[in-house]
Amino acid sequence: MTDSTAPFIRLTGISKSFPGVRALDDVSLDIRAGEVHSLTGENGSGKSTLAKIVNGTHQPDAGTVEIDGVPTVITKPSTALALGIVSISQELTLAPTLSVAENIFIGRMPRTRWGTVDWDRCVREAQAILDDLRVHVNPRTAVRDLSLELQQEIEIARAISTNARLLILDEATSSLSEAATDRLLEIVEEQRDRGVGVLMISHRMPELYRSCSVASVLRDGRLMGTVPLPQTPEDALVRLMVGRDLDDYFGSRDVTPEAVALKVTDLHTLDGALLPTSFEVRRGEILGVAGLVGSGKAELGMALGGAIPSAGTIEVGGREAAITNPRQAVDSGIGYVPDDRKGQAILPNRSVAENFALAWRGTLSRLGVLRVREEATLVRDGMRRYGVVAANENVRISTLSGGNQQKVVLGRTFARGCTVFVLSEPTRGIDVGSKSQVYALLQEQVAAGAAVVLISSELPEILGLADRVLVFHRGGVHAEFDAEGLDEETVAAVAVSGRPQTAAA
Amino acid sequence: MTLLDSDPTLSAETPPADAAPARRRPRLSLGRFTGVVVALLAVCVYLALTQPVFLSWGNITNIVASNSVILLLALGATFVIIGGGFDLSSASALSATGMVLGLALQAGMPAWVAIASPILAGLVIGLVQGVLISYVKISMIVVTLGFMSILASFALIVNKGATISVYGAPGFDPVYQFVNGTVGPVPVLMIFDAVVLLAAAFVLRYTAFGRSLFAMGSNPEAARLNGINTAMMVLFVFLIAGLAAGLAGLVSVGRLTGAAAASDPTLLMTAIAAVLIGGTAFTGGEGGVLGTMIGVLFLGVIQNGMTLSEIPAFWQGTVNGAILILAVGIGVLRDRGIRLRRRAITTRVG
Amino acid sequence: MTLLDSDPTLSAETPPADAAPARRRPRLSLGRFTGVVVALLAVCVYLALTQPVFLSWGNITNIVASNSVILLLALGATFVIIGGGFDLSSASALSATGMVLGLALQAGMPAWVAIASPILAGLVIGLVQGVLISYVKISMIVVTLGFMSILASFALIVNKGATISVYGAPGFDPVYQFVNGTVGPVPVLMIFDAVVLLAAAFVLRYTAFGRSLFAMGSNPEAARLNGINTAMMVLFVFLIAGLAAGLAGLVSVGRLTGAAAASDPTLLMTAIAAVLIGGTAFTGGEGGVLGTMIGVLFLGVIQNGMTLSEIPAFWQGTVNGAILILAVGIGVLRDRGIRLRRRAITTRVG
Amino acid sequence: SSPSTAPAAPSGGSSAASGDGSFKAGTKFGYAAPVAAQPGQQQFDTGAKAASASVGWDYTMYDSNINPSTQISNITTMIQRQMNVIGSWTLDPGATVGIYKQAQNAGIPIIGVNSEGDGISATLWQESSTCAPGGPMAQSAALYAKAHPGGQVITVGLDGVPSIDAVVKCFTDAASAAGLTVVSHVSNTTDQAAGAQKLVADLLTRYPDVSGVWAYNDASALGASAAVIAAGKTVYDLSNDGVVVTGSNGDADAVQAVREGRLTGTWDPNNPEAGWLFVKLANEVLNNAAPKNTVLKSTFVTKDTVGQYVPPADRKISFDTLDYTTSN
Ligand SMILES: Nc1ncnc2c1ncn2[C@@H]1O[C@H](COP(=O)(O)OP(=O)(O)OP(=O)(O)O)[C@@H](O)[C@H]1O
Ligand SMILES: Nc1ncnc2c1ncn2[C@@H]1O[C@H](COP(=O)(O)OP(=O)(O)OP(=O)(O)O)[C@@H](O)[C@H]1O
Ligand SMILES: [Mg+2]
Ligand SMILES: [Mg+2]
Repeated sequence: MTDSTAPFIRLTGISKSFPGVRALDDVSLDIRAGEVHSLTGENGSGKSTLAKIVNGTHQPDAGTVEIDGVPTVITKPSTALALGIVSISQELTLAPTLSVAENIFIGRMPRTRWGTVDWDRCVREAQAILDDLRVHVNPRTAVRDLSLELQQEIEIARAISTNARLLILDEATSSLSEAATDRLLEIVEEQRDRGVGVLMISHRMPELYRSCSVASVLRDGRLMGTVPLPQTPEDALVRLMVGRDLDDYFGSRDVTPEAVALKVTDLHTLDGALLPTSFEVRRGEILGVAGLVGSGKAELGMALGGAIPSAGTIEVGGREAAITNPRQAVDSGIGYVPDDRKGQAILPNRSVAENFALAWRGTLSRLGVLRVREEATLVRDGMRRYGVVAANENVRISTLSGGNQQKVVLGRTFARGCTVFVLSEPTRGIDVGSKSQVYALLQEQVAAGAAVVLISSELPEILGLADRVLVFHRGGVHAEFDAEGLDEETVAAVAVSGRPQTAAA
Repeated sequence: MTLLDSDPTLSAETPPADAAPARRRPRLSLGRFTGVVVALLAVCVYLALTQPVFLSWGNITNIVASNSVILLLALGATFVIIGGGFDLSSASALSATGMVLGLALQAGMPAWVAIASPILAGLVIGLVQGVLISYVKISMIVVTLGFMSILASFALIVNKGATISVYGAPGFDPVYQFVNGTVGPVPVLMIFDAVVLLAAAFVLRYTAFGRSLFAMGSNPEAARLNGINTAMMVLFVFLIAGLAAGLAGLVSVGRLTGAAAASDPTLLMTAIAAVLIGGTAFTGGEGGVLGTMIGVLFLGVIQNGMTLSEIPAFWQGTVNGAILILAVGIGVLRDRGIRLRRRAITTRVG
Repeated sequence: MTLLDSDPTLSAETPPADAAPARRRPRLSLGRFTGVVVALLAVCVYLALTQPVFLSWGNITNIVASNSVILLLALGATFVIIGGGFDLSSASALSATGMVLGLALQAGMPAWVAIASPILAGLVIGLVQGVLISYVKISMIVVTLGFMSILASFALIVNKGATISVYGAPGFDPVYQFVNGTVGPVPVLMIFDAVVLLAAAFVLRYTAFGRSLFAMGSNPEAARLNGINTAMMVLFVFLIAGLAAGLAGLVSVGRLTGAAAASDPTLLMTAIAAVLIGGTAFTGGEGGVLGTMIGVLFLGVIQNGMTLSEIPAFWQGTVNGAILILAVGIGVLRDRGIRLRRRAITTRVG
Repeated sequence: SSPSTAPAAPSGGSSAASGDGSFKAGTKFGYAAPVAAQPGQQQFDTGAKAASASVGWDYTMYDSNINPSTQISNITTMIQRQMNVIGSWTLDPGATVGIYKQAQNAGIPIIGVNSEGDGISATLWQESSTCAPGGPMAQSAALYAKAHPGGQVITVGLDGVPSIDAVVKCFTDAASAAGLTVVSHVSNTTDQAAGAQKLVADLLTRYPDVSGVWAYNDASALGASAAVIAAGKTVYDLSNDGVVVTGSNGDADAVQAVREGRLTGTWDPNNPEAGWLFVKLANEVLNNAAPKNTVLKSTFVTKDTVGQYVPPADRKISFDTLDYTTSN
């Protein structure tokens, strides 16, 4: 096994600027073989940029990269791959029209003796890798037909099926539920024990403390320090990241839930992904929805948001809303934040301002003519309020860091002032400091009388915010809990087995 | 000028200095048009020097008049392409609406009915295509390809392939005056073009519809989830394309003093080329009518210059293509097809 | 049959039951071709019943021969479009390579030099375009649009716009035999078409290049990140398109017994239409040559049927467009322009 | 011999001959038209159809839609259908040699319409596409010279099309001989009125003093006329001092324009008559009695003669009313 003290890769004095932004400023970092190195920091602090410099996507403006002690210029991704640097990027990079099997082997399809593509082996080996990961998906399915969670698992399958020496996971767990995250971390540890170096970027503290032995913290593109884990206490790490203490993380609200804002009766989809589901949410109440990947919780959100056709009745504020398309959801006062930011939420080649204003077209126009001045003011307010870090409001949203994009998406929905918010993985990719801010804003909406359906794979978030929790399993609700005194194990047990712990025991 | 630029975010001036500590390449405020505009200016300067007549008012109005039909079709295409779509039927729609005007004039309709007829015909064409795409849910390519055939065929059928001569028709004079008349030294058509351009720019930039169009072109699913009725939007877009074709039909008949059953086979391509040269990308969600106007002018000026310079017909394609590749290509235009984004290769320190 | 289907994983029959518990609509194995194939069969049955000559071997070989040039161009376009690109220059490249062959024959070159010349010319054309796009980094639209002009112009210039008649040229006989000869009752050209089709299908399905092409068309960023040299890929794609144009030039000259300086203006559109009708989407990353072949046949059979049925010229466009919209449109083809995607969860984790 | 009883064999063209020069009923006659969508071609077709019907022939037109490759396909189809005689308006003489040879091998004679060359047994010419001294182009040139002696003329052609190039050259030579100066030549690559209008509009800014624009067809002439009028000039109508603009084809809208003074003249090639003569010539070929060249008279329609103009549909035509000359 490799000597664990010699760094596999050594970055020295790396700087990188984009128009209007200094993304990295004199960052130096070592990643050793057989070590899981965590890279953390606020949204836009330069984590992904650093990862992209290592994997050949970006060239540094200054600084050197040494691999095994040899100065190396990684000019393109194929160079990085040849060096054994494999990355899972924050934004999914799958070929949507191709099959799962082929995506796993992009650029390195198995060959037959005659040098032709060996389809049998491709499918067989893909199946084996998927089985290993315990992902039950047909390798022949087109990737575009998969949910975001499954797509993320395909990326992971691809990354770990290569013989990596350095594995870069840029928020690879952000679209995964706890169970899937667990499996991923097991695999990461397995790889680590085989001598693979891992650079893990994540906003989820428990993961860092579970698997990483060292954490480097970035703030505004500068390295704030590299500290050992798990020795460094969480609050110290957070302080390093955000420069202050986070008290009252989830926030609180002081309202008594009043009239029923959302009443759902026998809501289901025709394909069976969501079985008939009924529940109520009152004004001033947050309903948490937990469940594994594919348990139907995402479909619940989509059905409420009008993104997919459904049957059953939905009442908003006492009035029945026939939601057959998203427009009706919007009109009846439901604000839906989908879980797939890139695919369903942002307008990649439009500006931050326009992405913000997307939700306001109706209110900000008279006779179809926009009030642009007012819009500009509101956008600037919104960016400040939701802590969006960008050179200015006119840059393309695709140049923003993932977390900042998410803040735009959340911000524009909150700003609409809906009766009901249906939030699917709302804090995906948002840093701890900003999360706390988002929670405060969410609490504010609820305090003002909104009802929230919070669909999340992060149990702490659900337990910290929700009043009640629905747990989905195989398309239907298998348990409803009062959040008071609820613990993660209880919820997880239902999510996995469909039965409460006591019955299982 | 700023009003015409429908995409302020992309042509934005350099950001405040404090935000750009490491900015290297200062950008001209022309933004994505720099290449075309520089090329256009170069061609203009060359022509002004070699062909004294080039800068005469008569030649300038001539260029504008000659390219109005293309401008109208290109504006229609700009809307469709920004919305993420593609319309193959526009040149045929021009022939069809022209023939409708021809028939109306031949039948002795009063001028206002005649003038309304191609516009109405264009709207109907757009409506039918929009409904087939949005509500019957037939592929846009198939519908517009089918209508390309059907409308061209319609234009041939109605007068057995012959041009309808409308010069002597009672209702023709207002049409003629509209297309060939002047207000002082300024052609009516030039004013009309300017008004249409401004209106199109206004719609794209300052209306909810325009916003929704960019949104739909950029990410149809995100647009839909935010309550934009994308089916309706597509219908509207095709109404606009139909309206543009109808107006183009009107101008074309007025200019030729006749409704031609067959249209210039290069028209569709020229209109689409102008849109693309103007920086509106096939991938949707970006671009604008200022770019399209520049694209139309670019092609129109080169054509005019080649005729004035009496470049032999066989060589014109070479000159045209070479100018396009050399001048525009090396400029700012970015590819939308297979995009190989350029990573700045900057010198490293230490 | 399976070999020709270049995208096996997507046309797979319904997946194992456990993977899709609630799948409702069973799919025909024709997959994305169902609409076109049904329409094609319907047209064939109609023609067979009404025009006895339609099913004669002579007519069938005539259809194949008449559409070989389009097939070759469409195959080239299939590669480009699958890779996420767009080539506007192919029809002009056909003229140019044809003229090169014409010049070679006129100059009395031996047959093998003559035959190699259009193919080489096509490769050079592809190489230059590929380099300009991949390495000089000029927009693909601009380059292929520019070459559309330049190559058409080149074809006109070399023989002053006139066709080069090669019938009597010493080296022409092998070319003529290749295009017009038969092996038993089977035209050589038919065999050639079949071989080219199989080769193209093989490349797309069974070579690393083919799969990388799909990956690049589907998501260029993903392809790049996974080590695919996209710049090189684009170059290769244009070499293939150039090769296709060169072969098309050869066939065209052999058929016309002359190198025509101007090409049919509808050729480019027809080739692209065939590709799209065949289910290869503009957005890239899907499609295949089986579909393209079906698309070419579809258009070719309708054309042939209209001639046999003596449908008046003016009405042909209407018939053509209507068949396209009615038969194909309502079929399986999905639009790629403004796509309203639906996402579904096809499986769950236990 | 009794050829009609042996239909299965690819019957030789001459086998349909009756031997005595009369028409043999049931003869299969195919015509490879260049582009059926043009009014002139329809009139030609109507004439040929009427003539065929009058003698009991089975006549079919195949449209090439200006595509040489389609023309070849169509002739292939005609050979398969065992036509007795094939007529062809060759789109591209460089491109048809091979297929004409195939027809010859199948024993089917080819009649050229305004086209000659390898494989063509006899040709029907419309006078306006020929170049004889004192012919139509010389007459046109004379008109331009008479209106503005020594004037400047622009020619509009479609470069690269041999038949059109020949006519352009014919006019250009005649114009020079008549003391005119051809200041510029443009190629209307679109072949449509709109294209010609643009080109002529551009040239008029450069040559504001031109006295005439000559165009190879009516669409281009009408485009030129629109450009002349839009430039604030008048068109010569035999009595004013306007710009001379002439075309060729005798299209209805061109004749209308002559009436309205927007066009100085157009050469009417007498298409329906040509259709009749076409059938007559085909029969002569089948009887081995055809001259090499048959030239049908064309009519110059100007303000003076437009009064006598009879629209094609109203003309009474028979084999005996045709006005033509022959040569070998
Ligand atoms: N291609 C680009 N063009 C312009 N600016 C960019 C580009 N990529 C990143 N940036 C900017 O660089 C900064 C760092 O971004 P980066 O994506 O590295 O942040 P991050 O730490 O990964 O954040 P997150 O936690 O939200 O993913 C941000 O301000 C971002 O806007
Ligand atoms: N809006 C939706 N809501 C719920 N389930 C859906 C939705 N759309 C598709 N599905 C399910 O997803 C799966 C794939 O559906 P899709 O409509 O894409 O058909 P397909 O089998 O891929 O065929 P094709 O795309 O060729 O028409 C099916 O099981 C379908 O029931
Ligand atoms: Mg990031
Ligand atoms: Mg599907």
